[in-house]
Amino acid sequence: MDISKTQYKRCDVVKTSGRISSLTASELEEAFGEVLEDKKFGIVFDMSEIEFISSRGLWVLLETQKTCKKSRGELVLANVPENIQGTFDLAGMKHFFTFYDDVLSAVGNF
Amino acid sequence: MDISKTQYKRCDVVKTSGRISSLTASELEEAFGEVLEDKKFGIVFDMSEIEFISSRGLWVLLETQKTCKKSRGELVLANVPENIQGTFDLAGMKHFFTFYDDVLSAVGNF
Amino acid sequence: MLEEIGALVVQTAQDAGFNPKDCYALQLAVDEACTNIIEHGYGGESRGEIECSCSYAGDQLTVVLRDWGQTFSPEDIPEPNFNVPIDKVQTRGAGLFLIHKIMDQVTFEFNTPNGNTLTMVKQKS
Amino acid sequence: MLEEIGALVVQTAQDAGFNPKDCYALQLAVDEACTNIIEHGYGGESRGEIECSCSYAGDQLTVVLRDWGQTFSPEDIPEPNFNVPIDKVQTRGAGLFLIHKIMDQVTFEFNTPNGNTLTMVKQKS
Ligand SMILES: Nc1ncnc2c1ncn2[C@@H]1O[C@H](COP(=O)(O)OP(=O)(O)O)[C@@H](O)[C@H]1O
Ligand SMILES: Nc1ncnc2c1ncn2[C@@H]1O[C@H](COP(=O)(O)OP(=O)(O)O)[C@@H](O)[C@H]1O
Repeated sequence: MDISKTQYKRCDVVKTSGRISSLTASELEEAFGEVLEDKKFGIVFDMSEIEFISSRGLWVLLETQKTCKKSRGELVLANVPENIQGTFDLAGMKHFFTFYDDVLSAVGNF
Repeated sequence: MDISKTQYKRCDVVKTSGRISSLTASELEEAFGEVLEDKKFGIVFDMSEIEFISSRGLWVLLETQKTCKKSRGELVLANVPENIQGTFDLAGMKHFFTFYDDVLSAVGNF
Repeated sequence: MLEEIGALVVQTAQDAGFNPKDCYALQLAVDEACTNIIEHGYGGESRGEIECSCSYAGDQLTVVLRDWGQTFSPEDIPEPNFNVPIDKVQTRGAGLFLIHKIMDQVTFEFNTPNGNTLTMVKQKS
Repeated sequence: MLEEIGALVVQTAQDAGFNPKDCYALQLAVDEACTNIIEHGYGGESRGEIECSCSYAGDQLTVVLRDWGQTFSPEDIPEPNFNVPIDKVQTRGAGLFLIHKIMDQVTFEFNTPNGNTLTMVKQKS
């Protein structure tokens, strides 16, 4: 999993590509963990290049969201592919996240 | 001159295309004026599609910058084409503006 | 292994004319099921075999997963509850829930002469 | 009119082999000069004629603009001063400054039998 992180004034953008499954979810967790460790609780997750996410991936997002919200921050999702949007729906977790059409709108709303 | 404006939480992005000359500078002035009238003093000017800017255009930018700074805001410039960057240099006005490589970094720094 | 089983199921579903959304969902269900076998049935990675068969007939795609790991009582597993504030959400346990959401029939059989089988059926829409 | 004169000069400069940066700068200088004639010489838009000739010889591009409007004293026009805080900057008067920055020679002649002429020369680099 390629992971890139970009810092902006009021949020960090994390972008990864490929599959977020039981095999790779921990890498994503680590990536978010590094941002959270810096006490930065505004995160945009750019999902444009995510091909697949399993429940393990969803949990990483939910746990990260918990941590962010506890510190009055937020994890928001940008560029979420249709299939993955569908998984959030199916799992009934959609309402825990704000979805943005692109990274610019996501960053612009922090 | 096509003018588009997008509002974000902490700044507005103004984008126009074509030539900013004595003939069209007033349209740009009006566009900025509308944003300023809303008491929004954080502005990103996306210059990616600007082909030409004359001193009239530079003055509009400088006046807008004055107004923004007076209210602790800022007009910043994104995607400035090389030739136009050169004009800011030549005129000796470069130091009044922050230049960003893209709109995302500009918005992300408000 | 996990991704190969997923690929096999997606291929079968595509060939059978399932739409892309359902193909994706099938891949997800199978991934969740295999992950559970690996992590709960076998208690970790690469500790045992999973056999997968996948067939299409009468507008139904049937996936059978077979393993020789630990058994459990699916009917005792509660559904996750997301109608609570986020800080109250119990993180864990959406895999079975997603499998049931995606598949039309889900049947567990444990300790048969051929090990444990999980049979999942999805109707073509 | 303004854009046509600019286009003529850019075309001549391109044909003469000026680099894109200098072509752009030439367009800017000519635009500034014409704007001044229109706004200051003629006191508004479309109130009078501007003649433009443009030639290239001996590595020099020469642009001549001719008008029959008001005259002025170029030597009395101060350069803009940008070494001050922004709220102290006098907004107005960068056109002549840019023309001088861009061109290698700038010559005004007023009230000749053929009107006022502005001759601007740029060396090819
Ligand atoms: N194949 C399996 N073998 C043994 N236990 C299982 C199996 N599948 C599921 N379980 C049990 O059911 C629970 C819920 O599974 P699931 O909904 O997939 O969530 P998770 O795997 O995240 O806990 C598991 O925690 C485990 O106790
Ligand atoms: N062609 C002209 N005819 C008359 N006055 C001129 C002409 N060009 C320049 N000027 C005078 O010189 C001043 C400075 O010109 P310039 O540097 O181009 O800035 P601006 O046009 O913005 O004032 C003008 O305000 C005007 O008084």
